[in-house]
Amino acid sequence: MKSTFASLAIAAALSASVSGFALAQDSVEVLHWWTSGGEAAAVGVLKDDLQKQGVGWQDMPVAGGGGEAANTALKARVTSGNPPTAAQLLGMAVNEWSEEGLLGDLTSVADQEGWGTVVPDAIKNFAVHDGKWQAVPVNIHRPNWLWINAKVFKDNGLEPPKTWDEFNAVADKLKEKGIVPLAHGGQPWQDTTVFDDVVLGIGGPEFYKKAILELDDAALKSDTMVKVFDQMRKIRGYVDPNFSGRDWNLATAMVLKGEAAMQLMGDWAKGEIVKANLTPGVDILCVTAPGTEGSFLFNTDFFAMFPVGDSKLAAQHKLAASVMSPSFQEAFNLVKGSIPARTDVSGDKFDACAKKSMGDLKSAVSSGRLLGSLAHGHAEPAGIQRAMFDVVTQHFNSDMSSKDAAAALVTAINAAR
Amino acid sequence: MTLSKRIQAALPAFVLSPSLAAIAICVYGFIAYTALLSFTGSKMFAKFDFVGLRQYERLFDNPRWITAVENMAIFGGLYVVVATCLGLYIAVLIDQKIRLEGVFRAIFLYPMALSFVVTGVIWQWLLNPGLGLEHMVRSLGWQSFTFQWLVEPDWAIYTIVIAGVWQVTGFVMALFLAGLRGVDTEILRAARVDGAPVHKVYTRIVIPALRPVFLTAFVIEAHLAIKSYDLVVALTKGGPGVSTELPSTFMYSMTFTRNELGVGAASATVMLTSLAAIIVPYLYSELRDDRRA
Amino acid sequence: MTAVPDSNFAMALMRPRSLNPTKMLGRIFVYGCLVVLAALFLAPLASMVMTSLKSMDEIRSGTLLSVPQAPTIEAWASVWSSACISIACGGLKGYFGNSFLIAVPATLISVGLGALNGYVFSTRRFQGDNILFGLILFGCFIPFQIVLIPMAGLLGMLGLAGTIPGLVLVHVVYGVCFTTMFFRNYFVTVPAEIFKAARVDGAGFWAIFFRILLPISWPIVMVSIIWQFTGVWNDFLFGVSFAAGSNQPVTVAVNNLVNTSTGTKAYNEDMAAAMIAALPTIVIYVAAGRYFLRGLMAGAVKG
Amino acid sequence: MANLGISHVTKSFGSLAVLKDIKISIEDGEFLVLVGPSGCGKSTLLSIIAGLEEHTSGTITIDGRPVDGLEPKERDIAMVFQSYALYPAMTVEQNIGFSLEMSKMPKAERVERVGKVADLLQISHLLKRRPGQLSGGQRQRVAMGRALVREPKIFLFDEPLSNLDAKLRVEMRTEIKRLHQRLGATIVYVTHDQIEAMTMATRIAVMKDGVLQQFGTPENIYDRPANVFVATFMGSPPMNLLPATVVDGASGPRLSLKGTDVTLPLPSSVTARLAPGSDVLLGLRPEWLSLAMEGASANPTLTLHVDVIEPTGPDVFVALRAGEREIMARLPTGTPICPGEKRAFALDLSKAVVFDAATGVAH
Repeated sequence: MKSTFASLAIAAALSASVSGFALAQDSVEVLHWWTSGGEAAAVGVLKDDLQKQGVGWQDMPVAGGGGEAANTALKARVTSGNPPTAAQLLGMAVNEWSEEGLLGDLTSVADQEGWGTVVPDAIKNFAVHDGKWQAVPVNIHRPNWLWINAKVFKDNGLEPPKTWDEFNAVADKLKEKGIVPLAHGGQPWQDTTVFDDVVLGIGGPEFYKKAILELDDAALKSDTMVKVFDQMRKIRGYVDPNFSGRDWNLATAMVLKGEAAMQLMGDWAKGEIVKANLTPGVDILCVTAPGTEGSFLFNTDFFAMFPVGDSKLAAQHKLAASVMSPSFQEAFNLVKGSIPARTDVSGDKFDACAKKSMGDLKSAVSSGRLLGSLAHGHAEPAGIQRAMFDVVTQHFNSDMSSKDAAAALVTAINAAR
Repeated sequence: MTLSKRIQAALPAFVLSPSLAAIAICVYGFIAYTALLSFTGSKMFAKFDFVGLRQYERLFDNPRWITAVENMAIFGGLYVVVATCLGLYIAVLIDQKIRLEGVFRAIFLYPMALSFVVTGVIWQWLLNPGLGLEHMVRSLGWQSFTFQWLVEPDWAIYTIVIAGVWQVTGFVMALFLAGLRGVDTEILRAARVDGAPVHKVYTRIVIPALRPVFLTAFVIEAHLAIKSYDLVVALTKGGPGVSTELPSTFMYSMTFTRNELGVGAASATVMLTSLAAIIVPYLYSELRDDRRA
Repeated sequence: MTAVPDSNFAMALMRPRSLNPTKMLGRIFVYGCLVVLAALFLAPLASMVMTSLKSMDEIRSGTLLSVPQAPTIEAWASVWSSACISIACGGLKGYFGNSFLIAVPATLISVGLGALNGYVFSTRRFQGDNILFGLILFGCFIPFQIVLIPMAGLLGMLGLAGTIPGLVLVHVVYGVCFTTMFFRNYFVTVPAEIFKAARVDGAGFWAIFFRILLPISWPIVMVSIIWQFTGVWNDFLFGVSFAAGSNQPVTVAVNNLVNTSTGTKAYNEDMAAAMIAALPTIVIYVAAGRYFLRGLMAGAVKG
Repeated sequence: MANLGISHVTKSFGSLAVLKDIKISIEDGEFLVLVGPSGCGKSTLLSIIAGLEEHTSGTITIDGRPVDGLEPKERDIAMVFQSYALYPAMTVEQNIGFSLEMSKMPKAERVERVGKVADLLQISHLLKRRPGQLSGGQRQRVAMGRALVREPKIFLFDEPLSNLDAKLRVEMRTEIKRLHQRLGATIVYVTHDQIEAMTMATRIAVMKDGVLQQFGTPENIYDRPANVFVATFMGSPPMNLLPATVVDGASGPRLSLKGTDVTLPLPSSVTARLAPGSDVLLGLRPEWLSLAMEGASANPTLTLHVDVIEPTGPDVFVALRAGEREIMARLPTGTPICPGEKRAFALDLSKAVVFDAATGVAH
């Protein structure tokens, strides 16, 4: 009796797995961490687009921790010799996978479709290695936004701050009035998102390049960096006591409800704003983070392509081409809240914030101020990036002095190298 | 020997061999592989460029690891002590010939049934000052009540202890209850005749008789503590700052998030060694003389 | 079916039924402690259930343990059959099935193998048997994070990557360490003369196992099944690493549902999802808790 | 039914010898009791006969056929265990029929055989019960039934009565003996209880420390113990051992009892030539002492101090004292005797045994 049941269960398990594997020849399996809300809708856009071309979509969602669990799953898949057709990766991760020689080659499609001319170089550098296109950018996010509840500011007669000093002044006033100045979630990546803005805002683009992108010892130890940490300490005083571990969207909700006045967050916050039936740029103002006007921090989701058998190559190429098509880039980013990764897409259908983003992108590209975000994996490889997270978040959550923090940053980076 | 006898004689080996082979590969093979990797400069994937003890130096130079080890001591110590005491206490209570014993047992046991995804979601809520306990008590009228362990770097590790203890205590209780029910009644009657009060009977006779159960409970708790990973990830993700980092979360993040496979392997090797230091003496004492002739 | 044996102590310690005041106070103390502790242990579950029955508006305004004003099972219904996880809007029910397809065979196979291993270890003496058993026991304690990558490689070699049989295999391998321990410790308590009698009666290896040992092993079979099923059902790490999208177990699906990075948090749905994922194991613990205890008494605990 | 031969059987675990060169053989239908203190190797020997353990060297034959290396089931034996070893999950019927089932006997025949055995043992009404629902005596019967049903060549009993209370033990003893007589079966029975050995056996093998001390009929063992160990182990109260020295007398050697000035003639059983001056032990069973009738007996007498009197019903055990030495006598109830008296006792030397004081071996 028991054994019959067991064999039935095994048979059922086998058949289930076989059917799971029985993909149509023309299908793609995509590993990503966009499981809900606008993200999932955006994936739906891509799926529909491919379906029209007769390419099936095998979903492999793994949510959690900005792709950490997905990264584990991806490593397991690749190690087992069964990589997905494509996987969502952030910029530096594409570099790291590419250096391991584990990515496929899209150059033929890229040449045919002329991607080279429409993608900004700073982004192209992550997608192209040794002259080979290995990943396709889906979007451009801008993390250096300051979101402001317009009503709170108006009621209190405040102007959006343009520098960190102005920010401090505004925040102090808000604090006096009993309003939480800054909505924040105490997670390492959120702490570092703020840190990015402060480094760029206080040190300027050249300092950001030297300290964050080039990890120049002198810059990291400089007085400017000490000032950056001083400002971080100030900001710690502007967040409410319950910030620890809070998800970013809960922080956004605080701004939407007027419990807090501002939030330093990427443009994905727009999804929350729209969902709350508010208008970005009107109810919730979008201004560049203090002192960062003219610079454009970015992070981009890529679909990195893995080497798949010849039989699946056509489908993979169709996926890549689809992702890069102007129509998809427009449709996807309208849903996702970001802006297209190619610069030749019209911004007509986008909201005010996105339009500003697109404009700022163009000028940042021409002035060389399009800079990869540390918090979002476009500045340093994971080991160094996380080591820097450690210092930033530890400083933010303790009474470590700014000098010690700057020194710890250098030590941590060297240890991780 | 006839063929059928040979088959009979070979059966035990035949029965054991699949499990032994699987364990040889999937436990010891993988441990050896990990130990090997800890001597290499592996980053994202395994690379066999040997660097000697460099990864161990990096490991012990890493303040995060030091924090993780310190946290392990705090968490492990409290977890074992509190769960053992509470589990024993509940077991003694339940053993007082109470009504609805089954219901109480089920209530204390059910947390064992929950996965960390679930456990984490609940406790994150309950311990969050703005949403959970503090909020609730305040809304009941006690406005000055504060309970902010989850967000205080110095206190967050204790929230992990709370959730961990909550989850494992039922199991410890079950162990002790099973042990209590195995204690010879004669001794207890004798103690009663000698005029010992109930609490003395427990402290002087019953609990000393449960020594083997303490040992079993200790080993189970200790290895759960060292393996604890899910709880931290679900509850605090190692924060605030790095204040709830444990060796297991450190190892995971090094290996999978930071692409520092070598350091991750070194930390895993250190963890396994300390685990072995606890388990091997236990196994030795368990297996030495409990075979029947 | 025998119930859990009655309390030794109570029987030995209780005086004849004369309830003097001290005695009464003692009983009140015992029940008082139990009720308080039970309430503390139940609070998380209660808050989950109540939250899952509230609307989002009510959650925002109330507290965790407030009783829902207008209970609704909408969240449960949605999570079960229509909530969207990425592009698939079929709720958890498909993944629930996956979990059964993983947990049932993995449990049965590992319990079966463990029973046979325990049988061999407890009845046959051979050179190094204790060392071998100790080596298997140590396997219980291996942290799973360290085996992920090499296991992925192994599954790939076996052609089981991303499949449910692959996951079953992984759970069997690490589960067998526990089940072997359970059964071996149980079987050594069976009197040796029973095995001798069976041999004299002409019973072979299999007849002794199936006819004589297995019918008296149900307490430990229950412990092993509960332990294994719970472990496999609740697993996340192996599930997320080794299962391809459509084969993911329910824990991974719940994670995908709950751990959104940009969606709004629907706490009622999160709690309902967590509850749904936890139901089978809770039911097992509650329904079979007494057998769990019996099994522990019968062998898992040395006392 | 069959004879059993045990020749030169040894068993050792590494350097530890548990059985040393055991030689026993019994005829068809005999009731052999292996008796000895715990740890003497009797149970090991039984296990070896059963095939549950392997011996290191030597040969076991059943019905003239060597069975070394054969599995228990191939030896055509049945065994009753000390703890009964009933299968807990099976009913009485299944327990008894299990071996028949294992030998693939058709069900109908099985049921009939089981029924017959159950009738014989008067346990027919228990057939549907499980061992847990039976009393000790009932379990014992089921265990016997399990052995009987196989109609084996040899029955093996491993201390089957030691878990029963005194009354049941006596009843079962008789019952086993009755079965033996009725079936004419060959039986090997292990016990540490010398009364069981004496009452049941047709042949007794006394063992100690893995060595066979004596093998013979109960009478032989009782009356002519081969050494001091057998003499004291068998019989209760044990045989009195009186230290003595061989002295020359007018009509040959005599025994001079130490601590007294009494000399006794050498018992007729002594065949060996005893050198004068050698130390011996004179073995006297308690019942070989009797109150000396005034001048009536030809037997030599010994005057002893009466210490304690223990009535047992039919007999009276009397603890006597000769100097430091204690001597037990067994007298018929009603013998006029009081503690504190000094009385003369007649010694029946016709059965007395003389042991070498140094080696303990009977002369």
